[in-house]
Amino acid sequence: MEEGFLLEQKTLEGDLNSETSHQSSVDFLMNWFRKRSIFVLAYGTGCGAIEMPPTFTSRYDAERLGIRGAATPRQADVIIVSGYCSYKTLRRIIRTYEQMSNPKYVLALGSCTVNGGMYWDSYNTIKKLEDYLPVDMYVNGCMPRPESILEGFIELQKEIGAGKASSWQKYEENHEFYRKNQEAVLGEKVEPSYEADWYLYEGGL
Amino acid sequence: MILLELLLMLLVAYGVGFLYYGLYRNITARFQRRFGPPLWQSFFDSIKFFLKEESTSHGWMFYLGPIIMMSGAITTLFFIPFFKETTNFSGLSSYGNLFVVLYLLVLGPLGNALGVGTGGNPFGAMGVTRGLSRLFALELPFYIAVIAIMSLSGSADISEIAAHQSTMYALAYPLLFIGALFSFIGMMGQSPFDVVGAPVEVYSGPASEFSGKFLALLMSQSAIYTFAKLVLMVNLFLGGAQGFLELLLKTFVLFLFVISFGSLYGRFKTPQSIDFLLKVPTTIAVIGLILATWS
Amino acid sequence: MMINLSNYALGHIVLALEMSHLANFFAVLILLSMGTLLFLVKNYALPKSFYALSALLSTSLFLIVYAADYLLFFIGWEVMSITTYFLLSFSVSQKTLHKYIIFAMSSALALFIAILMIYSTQQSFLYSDARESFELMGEFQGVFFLVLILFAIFVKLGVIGFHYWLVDAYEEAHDIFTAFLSAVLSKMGVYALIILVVKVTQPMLALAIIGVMTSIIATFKAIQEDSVKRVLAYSSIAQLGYIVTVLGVADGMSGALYHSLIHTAVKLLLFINIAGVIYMTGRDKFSQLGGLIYKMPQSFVLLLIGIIVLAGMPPLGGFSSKFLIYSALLDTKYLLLLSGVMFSSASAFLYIYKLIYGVYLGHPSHKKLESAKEVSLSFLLPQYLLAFILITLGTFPALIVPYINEILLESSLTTLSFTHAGELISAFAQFNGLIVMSAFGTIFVLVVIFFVSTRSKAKEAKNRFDIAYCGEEPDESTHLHYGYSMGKELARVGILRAIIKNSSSHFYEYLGKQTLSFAELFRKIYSGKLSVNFNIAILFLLLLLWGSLR
Amino acid sequence: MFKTIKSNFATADVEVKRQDLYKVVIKYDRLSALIDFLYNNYTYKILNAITCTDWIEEGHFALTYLITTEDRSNTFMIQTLVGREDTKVESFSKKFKQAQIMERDLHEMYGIDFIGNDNLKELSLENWVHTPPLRREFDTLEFVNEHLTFREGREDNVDVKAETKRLRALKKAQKEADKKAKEAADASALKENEDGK
Repeated sequence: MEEGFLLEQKTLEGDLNSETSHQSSVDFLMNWFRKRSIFVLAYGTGCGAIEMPPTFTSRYDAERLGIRGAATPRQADVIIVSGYCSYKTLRRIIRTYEQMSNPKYVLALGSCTVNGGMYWDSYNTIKKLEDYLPVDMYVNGCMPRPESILEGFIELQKEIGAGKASSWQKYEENHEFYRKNQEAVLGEKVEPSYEADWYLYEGGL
Repeated sequence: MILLELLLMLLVAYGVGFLYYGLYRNITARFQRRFGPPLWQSFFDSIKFFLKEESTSHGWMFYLGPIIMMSGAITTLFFIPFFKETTNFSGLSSYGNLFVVLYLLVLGPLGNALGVGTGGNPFGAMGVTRGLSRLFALELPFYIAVIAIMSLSGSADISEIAAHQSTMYALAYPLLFIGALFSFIGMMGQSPFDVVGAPVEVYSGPASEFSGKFLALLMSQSAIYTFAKLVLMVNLFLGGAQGFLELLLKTFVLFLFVISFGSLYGRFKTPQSIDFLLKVPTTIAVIGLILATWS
Repeated sequence: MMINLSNYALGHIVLALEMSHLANFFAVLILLSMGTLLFLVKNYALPKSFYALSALLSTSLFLIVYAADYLLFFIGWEVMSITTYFLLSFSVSQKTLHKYIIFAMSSALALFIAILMIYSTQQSFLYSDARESFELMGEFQGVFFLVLILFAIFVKLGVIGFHYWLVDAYEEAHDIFTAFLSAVLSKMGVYALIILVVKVTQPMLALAIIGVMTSIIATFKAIQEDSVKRVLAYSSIAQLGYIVTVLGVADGMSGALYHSLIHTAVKLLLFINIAGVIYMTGRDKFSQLGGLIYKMPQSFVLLLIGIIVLAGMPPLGGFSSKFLIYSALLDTKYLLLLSGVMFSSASAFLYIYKLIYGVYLGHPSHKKLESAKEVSLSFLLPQYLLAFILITLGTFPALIVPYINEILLESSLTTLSFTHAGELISAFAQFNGLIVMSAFGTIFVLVVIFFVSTRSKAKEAKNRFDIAYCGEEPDESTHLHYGYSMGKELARVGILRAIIKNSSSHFYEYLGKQTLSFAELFRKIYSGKLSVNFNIAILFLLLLLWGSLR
Repeated sequence: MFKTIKSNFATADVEVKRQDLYKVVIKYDRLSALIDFLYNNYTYKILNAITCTDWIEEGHFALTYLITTEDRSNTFMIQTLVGREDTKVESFSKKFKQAQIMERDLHEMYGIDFIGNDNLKELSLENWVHTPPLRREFDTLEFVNEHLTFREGREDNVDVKAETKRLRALKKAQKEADKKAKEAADASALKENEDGK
């Protein structure tokens, strides 16, 4: 183990723990666990997906920060929208996002999610992701390198730790707004047609 | 008194199980030249899943899946004595025997398989089918070895088998041990027999529909099962243990071997693993059985 | 304790009926099956002759059970076979009927020859003289006798190689009658095996080996099947394989009897359950069923109990009998056979899971299934009764040990030791069913309480299509039921392919063809031409003349 | 072969583009016959691609069929011109299975109707109700402005082509300046060296 690497790890973790906030101790503890363990949906939506394997494998090793991949949306906390997002992909992303369980976060990668990027005049690519899904963290670049992705994750973790990342609540509260935008580009109806009260439903044992 | 002991057993298994999982992730990381996560990362993961705001359910049988699995894990644990030649930490093992434990080891997964089936996810059912297809091939060498051991010890009682070994069976009957070890690698869900939950092929298999607290329960039971299986293996082949230190040492050595083996090999397809298990380890175990009981 | 019911001398032939504990045990099995199956009858419009034949069948069964000599036994056996034929003929295809009758008749023939052989040594049909008669036979004669008897019994049990008729008949028979076939008629095979073989000879290793082979092969055959009733038929064969195995070793009687009881109860439960499903949906293939759990929740729970018993899982009764079988094999040091039995038992998990997944879990494979409803009480009541028996036997596994001990004493075998009803003690080990059950139950309740009280809420999925499906949205047309292809990939494993693909039907079809061509040879003599017939007649007359002159 | 094609399909003129690539332009009504001819009499059994070019100025689509021999030694490029409005073309999906999806794609992108293709469902666009996007009268920028919202801050967009040209020119000038400066430096260095001697 090299000196430099340990130093980097220490810096990153120190950065992660530096946030002090004014929460009750229960909330603090809960957010601490949430921040220390992040399951990322391994779903490559665009060209940016190519930057994710190095982020998660030996070279950059996101697992040292508690970030690891999950195969299904049911197990994931974070969905990475990696790069441009065509209508067809958007429909799948929305479906996947709605299947994830709260709390859930969206990390948008690359210029395309910010303003359309190089697909700014493309007829089948959306320009602003936040019109359709609530975004917690944008990582800029075309494409952002793994270092940037890790930094984005650490910022996201900080926000989670401070209890500030609450995009999923935003999605529930402004569900009609998002659904209207989604339907504007996806056609008449977004399947499955979850009603807004789907989120208020409390069933089961 | 017995209740306190059972509680302690559970706590030890829970803690040590998660510790071993952390070690597993760290050691695999080192094999892959990575830094690896913190030691208690798996524990954090499971707590986080318990703290998720919500999870999706598919009806009451879906609830029962993970619950049966957890109950199965804890029951199995209670029927395996931790130490030999003492009644401390022997749990309920005097009321059961090895056959009970062998079947309890499967009860949890079968219960869970029902939950998976209720979830309605075809990938889950696919994973379960792969698991069950692999299961019998996996169990055969283990059964052969265990049967030979029972016959040699003249008892089906686990603590008696542990106490019966003047030299450990692993050294006295190496072929039996090798045969059983192949099965054990599969039982611990390690490569090359880990086709059940292959995330890239079957969408994480049986767990593909479980979220939130369901998943947390599955992670916790996996830690307990891991420890229970390790203790069982130590009792059967490695001569049992007389104190916590010995137990931890022996289980850790076994665990280290299993995960090293697992991180070095690729994954078999289901028919391949069945084929391999029915040919190589079974033959080894049968030869071991014949040699061990010839006289 | 043996009660002589009657002794009737016919010349020097003595016919006897006798009430032994063993006979009573099997009579109870018959009564249990009849009692539970009677509940179902009113759901079906059965022809009157069905009832008459059933009455005749049960009479013959009691005759078999209470007979104390070979002749009455044979009469009972024959009546059973014939009435079975007529009962099958209500719904079974002509081909299957032919298969059945050929097998039944050849088995009867073999049995008759064997009975005559035993009679010829001491001029007595009585069971009490059988052992002595068998010992008086020459070595060759003895082996021949055993082969004949075993052939007759194996056909009834459907041991692999002789199961050609069985699976088809089980599949096509009326749902009630299939349950009866599996629960009772196969047990008559077990009873015959005990009376005619085990009590007469020494324990036979060959029998045990045949039993293990049967159970392994039948298990793998069951995994491949698509029809629910065929899977259960093969499962019956496999379970009877355990009984045959354990009867082949010394001290195996207790396990065999215990397993007979468990198997009767569980197969009744499973067949009644499946009959209910077929009654409700009209479908009997895994590929056509599925997703019935929330439509028929009670049936689901009952089937769940059934399959846990069938798998031999600890808290329920299936484990108790498996435990006795394993202990007997372990005690007699047939270790490889024991591995074979345990292997077959572990392989069974696959078809057992298929049984419950294919019918109740997953997705309905057809819209029609969405409107299925819970079956009526007449289906549920007998199942509850059987489930109660099975759960009781799991909790108090030694409950019937005193009765089994009486039977063992009667046959002068070593008895099982008995402390209290919760603890089953075999020759090799013991386990406490009460503790296992209560430990599992308590832990289960505690886990449920803990789980329900965790902070995380659980919301129900909006509809059944709300599943993680790679971001796609499945709909009615997406094939989501996995029941059909379950276990199919086993055929790709080299070793198992030999078991799965090969079938005894090839052999029997070959045999049939050879018989036909042999018959053809004779038919050619009578070509139909008048001149040839005339010549044959002349030849025949000349032969007669020559014969009478000599 | 060329002779037969010339005589039988009078309008056709075979052009040898490369040793392994022949091109023929043919009227639409003889297309099917030519493909049949090549399919039956020679080993042209593989349909590589169907492409479409929109010649909006001339008012027609150019459909190009690429068919290849079985041993992949030669490719025939058959081009035919069809009208732009309400285009109806015969499907080859019965003869070549792979034509099914190619035609489906062309239907989606150009609105060409392939008669005889049983599945012309949209392939990559879902619920598309506008002009098929690869027709040249479809203005993507206009569509985007109409249907999608931009994030503020893209108004200073410059014409990319002009900008690239300008940057290239700048670069070139810079390079030349550098070169001159270097030459001058070299010359002075040489001079200094000579002086040093």
